[in-house]
Amino acid sequence: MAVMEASLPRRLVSTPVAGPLAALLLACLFFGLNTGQFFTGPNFSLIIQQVMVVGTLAIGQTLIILTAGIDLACGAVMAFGGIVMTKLAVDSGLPPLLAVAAGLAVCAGFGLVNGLLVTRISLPPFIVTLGMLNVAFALTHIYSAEQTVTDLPALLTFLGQTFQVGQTNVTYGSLLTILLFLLFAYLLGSTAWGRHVYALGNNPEVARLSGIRTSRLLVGVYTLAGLVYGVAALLLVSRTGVGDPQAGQTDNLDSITAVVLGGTSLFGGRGLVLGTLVGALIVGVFRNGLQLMGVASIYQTLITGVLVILAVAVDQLSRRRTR
Amino acid sequence: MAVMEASLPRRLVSTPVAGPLAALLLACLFFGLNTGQFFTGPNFSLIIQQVMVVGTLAIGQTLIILTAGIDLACGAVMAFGGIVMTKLAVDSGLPPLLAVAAGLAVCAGFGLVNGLLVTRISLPPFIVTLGMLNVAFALTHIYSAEQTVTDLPALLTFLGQTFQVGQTNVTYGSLLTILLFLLFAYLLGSTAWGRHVYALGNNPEVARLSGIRTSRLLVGVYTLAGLVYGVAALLLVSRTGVGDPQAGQTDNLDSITAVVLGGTSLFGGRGLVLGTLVGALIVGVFRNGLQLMGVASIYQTLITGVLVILAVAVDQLSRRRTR
Amino acid sequence: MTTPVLQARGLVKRYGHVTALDGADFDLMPGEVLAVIGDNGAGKTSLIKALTGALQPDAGEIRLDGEAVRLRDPLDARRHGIETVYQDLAIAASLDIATNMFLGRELRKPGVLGKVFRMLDKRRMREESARHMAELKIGLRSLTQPVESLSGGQRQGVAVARAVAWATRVVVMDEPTAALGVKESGQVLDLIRQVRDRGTPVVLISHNMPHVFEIADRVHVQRLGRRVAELSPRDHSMAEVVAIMTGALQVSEGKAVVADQGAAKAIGLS
Amino acid sequence: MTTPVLQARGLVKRYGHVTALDGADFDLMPGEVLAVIGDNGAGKTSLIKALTGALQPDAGEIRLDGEAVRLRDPLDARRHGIETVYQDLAIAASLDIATNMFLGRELRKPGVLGKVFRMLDKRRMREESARHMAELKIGLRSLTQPVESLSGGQRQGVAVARAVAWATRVVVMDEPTAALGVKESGQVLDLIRQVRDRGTPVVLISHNMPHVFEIADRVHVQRLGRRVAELSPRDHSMAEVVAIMTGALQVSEGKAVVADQGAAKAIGLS
Amino acid sequence: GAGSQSTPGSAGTPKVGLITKTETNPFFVKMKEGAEKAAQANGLELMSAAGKFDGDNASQITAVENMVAAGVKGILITPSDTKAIVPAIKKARDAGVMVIALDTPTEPQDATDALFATDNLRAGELIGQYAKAAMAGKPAKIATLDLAPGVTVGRLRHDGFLKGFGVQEGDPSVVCSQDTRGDQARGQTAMENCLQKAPDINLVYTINEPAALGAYTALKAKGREKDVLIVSVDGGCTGTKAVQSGQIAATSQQYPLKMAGDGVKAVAAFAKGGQKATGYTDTGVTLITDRAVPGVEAEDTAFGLANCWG
Ligand SMILES: Nc1ncnc2c1ncn2[C@@H]1O[C@H](COP(=O)(O)OP(=O)(O)OP(=O)(O)O)[C@@H](O)[C@H]1O
Ligand SMILES: Nc1ncnc2c1ncn2[C@@H]1O[C@H](COP(=O)(O)OP(=O)(O)OP(=O)(O)O)[C@@H](O)[C@H]1O
Ligand SMILES: [Mg+2]
Ligand SMILES: [Mg+2]
Repeated sequence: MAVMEASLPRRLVSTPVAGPLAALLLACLFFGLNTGQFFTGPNFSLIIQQVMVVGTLAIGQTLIILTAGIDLACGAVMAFGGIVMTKLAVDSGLPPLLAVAAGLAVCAGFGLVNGLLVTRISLPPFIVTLGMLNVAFALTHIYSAEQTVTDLPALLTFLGQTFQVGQTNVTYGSLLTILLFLLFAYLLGSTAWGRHVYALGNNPEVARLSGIRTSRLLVGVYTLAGLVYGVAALLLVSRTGVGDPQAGQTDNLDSITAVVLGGTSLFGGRGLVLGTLVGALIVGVFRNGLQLMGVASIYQTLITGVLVILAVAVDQLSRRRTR
Repeated sequence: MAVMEASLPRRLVSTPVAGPLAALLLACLFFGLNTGQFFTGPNFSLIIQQVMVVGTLAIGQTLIILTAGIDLACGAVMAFGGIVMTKLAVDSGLPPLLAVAAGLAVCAGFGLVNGLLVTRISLPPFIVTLGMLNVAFALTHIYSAEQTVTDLPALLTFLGQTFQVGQTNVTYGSLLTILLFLLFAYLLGSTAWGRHVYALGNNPEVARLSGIRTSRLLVGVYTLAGLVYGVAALLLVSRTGVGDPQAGQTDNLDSITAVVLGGTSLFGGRGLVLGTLVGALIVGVFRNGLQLMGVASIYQTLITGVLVILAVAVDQLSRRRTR
Repeated sequence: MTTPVLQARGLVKRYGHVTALDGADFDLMPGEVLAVIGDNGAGKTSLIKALTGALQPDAGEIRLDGEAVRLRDPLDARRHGIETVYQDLAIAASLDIATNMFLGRELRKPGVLGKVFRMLDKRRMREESARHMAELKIGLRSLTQPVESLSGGQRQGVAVARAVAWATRVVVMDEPTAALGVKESGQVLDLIRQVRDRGTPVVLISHNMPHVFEIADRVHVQRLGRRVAELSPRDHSMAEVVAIMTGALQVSEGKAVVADQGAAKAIGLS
Repeated sequence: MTTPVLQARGLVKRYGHVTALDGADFDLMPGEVLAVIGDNGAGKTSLIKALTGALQPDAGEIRLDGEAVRLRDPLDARRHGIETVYQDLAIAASLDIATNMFLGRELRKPGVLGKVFRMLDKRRMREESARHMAELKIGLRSLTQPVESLSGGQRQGVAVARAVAWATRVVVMDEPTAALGVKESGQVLDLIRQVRDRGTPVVLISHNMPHVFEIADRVHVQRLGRRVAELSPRDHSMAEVVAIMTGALQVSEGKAVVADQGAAKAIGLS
Repeated sequence: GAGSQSTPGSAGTPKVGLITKTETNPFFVKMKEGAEKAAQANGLELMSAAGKFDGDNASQITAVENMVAAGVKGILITPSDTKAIVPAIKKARDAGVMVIALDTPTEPQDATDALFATDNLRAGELIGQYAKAAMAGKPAKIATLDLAPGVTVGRLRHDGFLKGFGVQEGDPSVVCSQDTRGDQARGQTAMENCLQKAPDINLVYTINEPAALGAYTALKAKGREKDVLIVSVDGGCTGTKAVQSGQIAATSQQYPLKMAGDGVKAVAAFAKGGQKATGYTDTGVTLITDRAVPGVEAEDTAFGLANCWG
């Protein structure tokens, strides 16, 4: 071996969160200097509330992207889950807890079907979830008959309630989202299951030859992601206070954006779920900050486009320098 | 070497168009049996007109996907190109030919920028084109001031004119689309450039070590794809007879769908552009056929979702059998 | 007669028009080092993939200690104590060395943390990996370095160390020394001897005849998807074995006879 | 004194904390076969990548026939007549053999078809590939088969055949026989001899000492990112060379002296 | 509630927020222009935001929250989802912000302080009645080119048209129905396919004028543009010109400028005097056609062009 100096202890994977985090902090600094209302507790609480639904979707999306897949249906599945829970609770009079369970089960069921199609028939995840996007969208509108479901029982909106931290109101939903991120950071980083997910995404044949039951693992990942979308549905319902058949239509791209901004590779096997949290926050901070600065919508779109590229470019260039 | 029987001459790449083609023919057969109006010359001419814009976009998309990239901005770039050509011709009074050239140049320019960002800063194509999607979208709306441009000079709508083949009117635009597909099938299949594109998508490091200037090639591919989007813009303008700032908003997913339905791998290096033509036709035939059968919009969405999955599944399973 | 530890009869595997295995037999005796040799494409990798659950043969039977088994996947084989170093496909490039070492058999923390929270014991895995790597005398600065930053030889070393560390019944190695330097190759051969000495039989695929003659107790010659000979390196010269492998000589009733005059001449055996 | 065909002085390449090349020198004389040997991770691959434009050294100079050159990419090296078989990274798996053979130097049809329409002459490329493969005696049924369906050895054969077919000035091979069978290895060694006999010098990286001693005119010993010795296989025994490679012996003024008693003893040289 | 602790109107010029369904529909662009002008005239600072697509509730909620956080006095909103936006509006009102619905009422309507709107059902009804009279008893074969599943405006206009024409949903005279998202290219594709299915269509209802122009292009390609009646809703300038040139027979014109202008004025009054606007103000809808029919009140295109938007 050639001369090799002691290297710093390195992370499990080679895409640290440092880059995206720097981009996030820069953005915060910029908006903090430019608008008075940005650096306040309530505003941060707001940003978290605003990103919690897409953020939670992006957890499931991260799982799937780590296996070198992609999920275009997550938003549609969430919308369907939301309609199922609210309609069952309100129109069919099911006990709220059962209704929520049914909604979660439906979302997990979509994940299961996706997983089976990907593993059993070797269909590309892109195609499977593209098809499912249409299916879930259509089912949402057929089942809801285009009606928004209102007058929800308290259990379904509980996560929208707040508690006080210092001067700031925090919703239970924000807390749940953060906890979910920590849970999945733990599962991916500190359990055998997580290692297997990375190995599978890295090279499925190597994983299989290493004695990992890759098909079963993959089906599990899709199902779990579906379940997480179910939680996102509950978060959405409790945030908006209604069951909305129009929900989630841009959330597939938004969640993928969060994942990629967070430094996870679309080719699988590399990335961290906490990076995804940072990625989701970047998007939320931009939207909130630009709005507070009074930038017109269409210019917000323009700036967001440029900034998405810039954020990843800064990350990329800084990484190149340390190499 | 173990016993190896004479194998049939095989194609350059291992994803033949046979599967998608079978799916297309099956769909045609189904609709032909179920609606009287399907199997007529004018209806087929119509289907081609309806898919020519997305189909042309999908040519550029195929190029980029073959290099293991993806283009989320194609629809937005096309819309911008369309507005540029129409506004320059109508509002700025430029000679129509110059206006068209400017529109094409703008689209190619977007491609060039995408290519430079992907190669020089090593940004993932997904992120670059996601950013550009927002940028092009915003520029379209800012430049057009949301006004549809009407009263176009004849040159801009020439491709929408028809000529007679037997009993059927065919537009020049349809013809141009088919010619473009043949041109790119030739370029990819029978020139050194095409081989290099496949090699690059297969493994960029191998391509580089084989003496291919991969960065330059990649920038070229993105620029060429942009130029093709410019042609799509002209096709769109001549089909609708206006410059429409609202155009192209779902065309990125639609074009990717066509590419993948046509059997091209999202991981790069495998696929045929004629497969993309078949993929685009599959989508067009489904939409047309379902509408002729009088299926309600929302059920069309449902069925399209299921059929997209089925089409690729049939392809996949048939390929497994012949192995 | 002793029962073979691992045995196969009439294995067939076809890939489209290519027949990789064409009725291959296989016998591994307890405590021996069996070399499998053959030309490129002779079906050696296919044979051992079938024996280790990595591919499903189209026909044929596999027996472990005389009992017919079905190995549905590599995990099945592992559970039967068979460990394999696959040609090219040994390790996950973006994961670190310790993770690769324990992939599929991770250690959990003792107590509640491990049982309930299923927390990995990263430190112990790192330490044990270091121990295994040291045994093999593979020098590495850091076990948390992703495998992709290692040289080809270092990578192969990781794969070999893993197989040796875990095998209880059979170790199978598909060209383990192909990418290794002289020193590292020597260490792998030493290791194979150690494994045999502790009673575990080893299957070694190699193109390196000196290595084969140095270490093998018996040689299985694979040709055109079949076993064409089983012989002892003590009874045959290297040139003879190579001749059998390439089809210039044929073995009939334990004796080599010239089969292909041209081929025999070409390798200097007339 | 004759000018070296390919020469390097003080090449340095760092990867983060790892120094792969630490001031390496290199000299290739006209018409010779130069073997480059060294432990895993000694920097052999890094050295020849720097010499063939595949990586940019952080410092150092490269000279071709005595003139300093900058090789910005592999195409530059190719244009200077340097052809390389890279370890692991030789060929594009989903493309067929003929396409790989001609990648980056495709033949066009004669006349208008080729000049104006830039149409590939697929048939001629197939035929010429077949001829080159036949020269190397690599048996393949079909040249239109994608490379990924070949065995490891067959693949390597394709890469070697390609380099040999195109080289005009230097052929560089990074462990070309590592995956090859005995017969195929023999063919590659024959081929290296042929190439030398037509006057083209060859750089051969190999861990196979018998091969090195069989074919090399001179040996470059790489260690810890540097050239530590240049010697002739006729003046030294295999054991000595191995000892130098592992650092047990050091060469000073053309003579080997023991540097590391422990290491020397370990390899049976005391 | 979200941001309920931030006190509005902290410093400087008072702010007013405008939240539209999308940022790209000319209708909403015009509305924004109207708001901009009125804000300047009344000494207010305008903040604007929009959903990403028609029906995008989540983005509108986010915009409401951000505007409350930015300290606006009042919010003008065209709700994408009339029910789903209600809880967010309630939080804003709880925080002391006056909320006025523009163009589309919330459900329930009193969830906002006031409503300045056109009656979309009425707009549809007008063109329905017009079409009934213009067909003059000829048996109708109708194609409806609609908006998108579940969007309130689209449903109201469609229902209004059927009501005005005097048929029920599912009547056999409606031979083809297709969603167009109000997009010209999709309108054209939908019409082409409808004609393929039922070549004898003689009446086309469209959700807006771009869809109508798409339908016209498809009809023209078949040489049928003369004998098919196209009716539409919106009253944009491009659309009104198309009525003038006879491509569209009639359209129901709406007045986004007026809605926005009135809305901003109301917020200005609230900022000054603390007086909240209340109730429903109908900003009106007018049938525009140059081929008036007896029994249906209409204005000609000269009037239409003088009052059009976009
Ligand atoms: N997945 C596959 N698809 C198609 N053909 C295959 C596949 N795997 C192996 N083959 C073919 O089967 C035959 C046997 O291959 P195998 O890899 O078993 O040979 P081998 O003896 O291990 O060769 P080597 O010494 O080069 O590793 C070869 O002709 C090869 O081309
Ligand atoms: N891309 C890279 N990133 C980080 N480290 C690298 C990279 N490439 C090589 N190295 C390191 O540089 C050193 C030299 O590697 P190199 O591949 O040149 O060795 P080698 O002599 O060819 O070894 P082998 O005989 O195993 O092929 C090794 O320690 C290796 O880990
Ligand atoms: Mg093999
Ligand atoms: Mg090397």
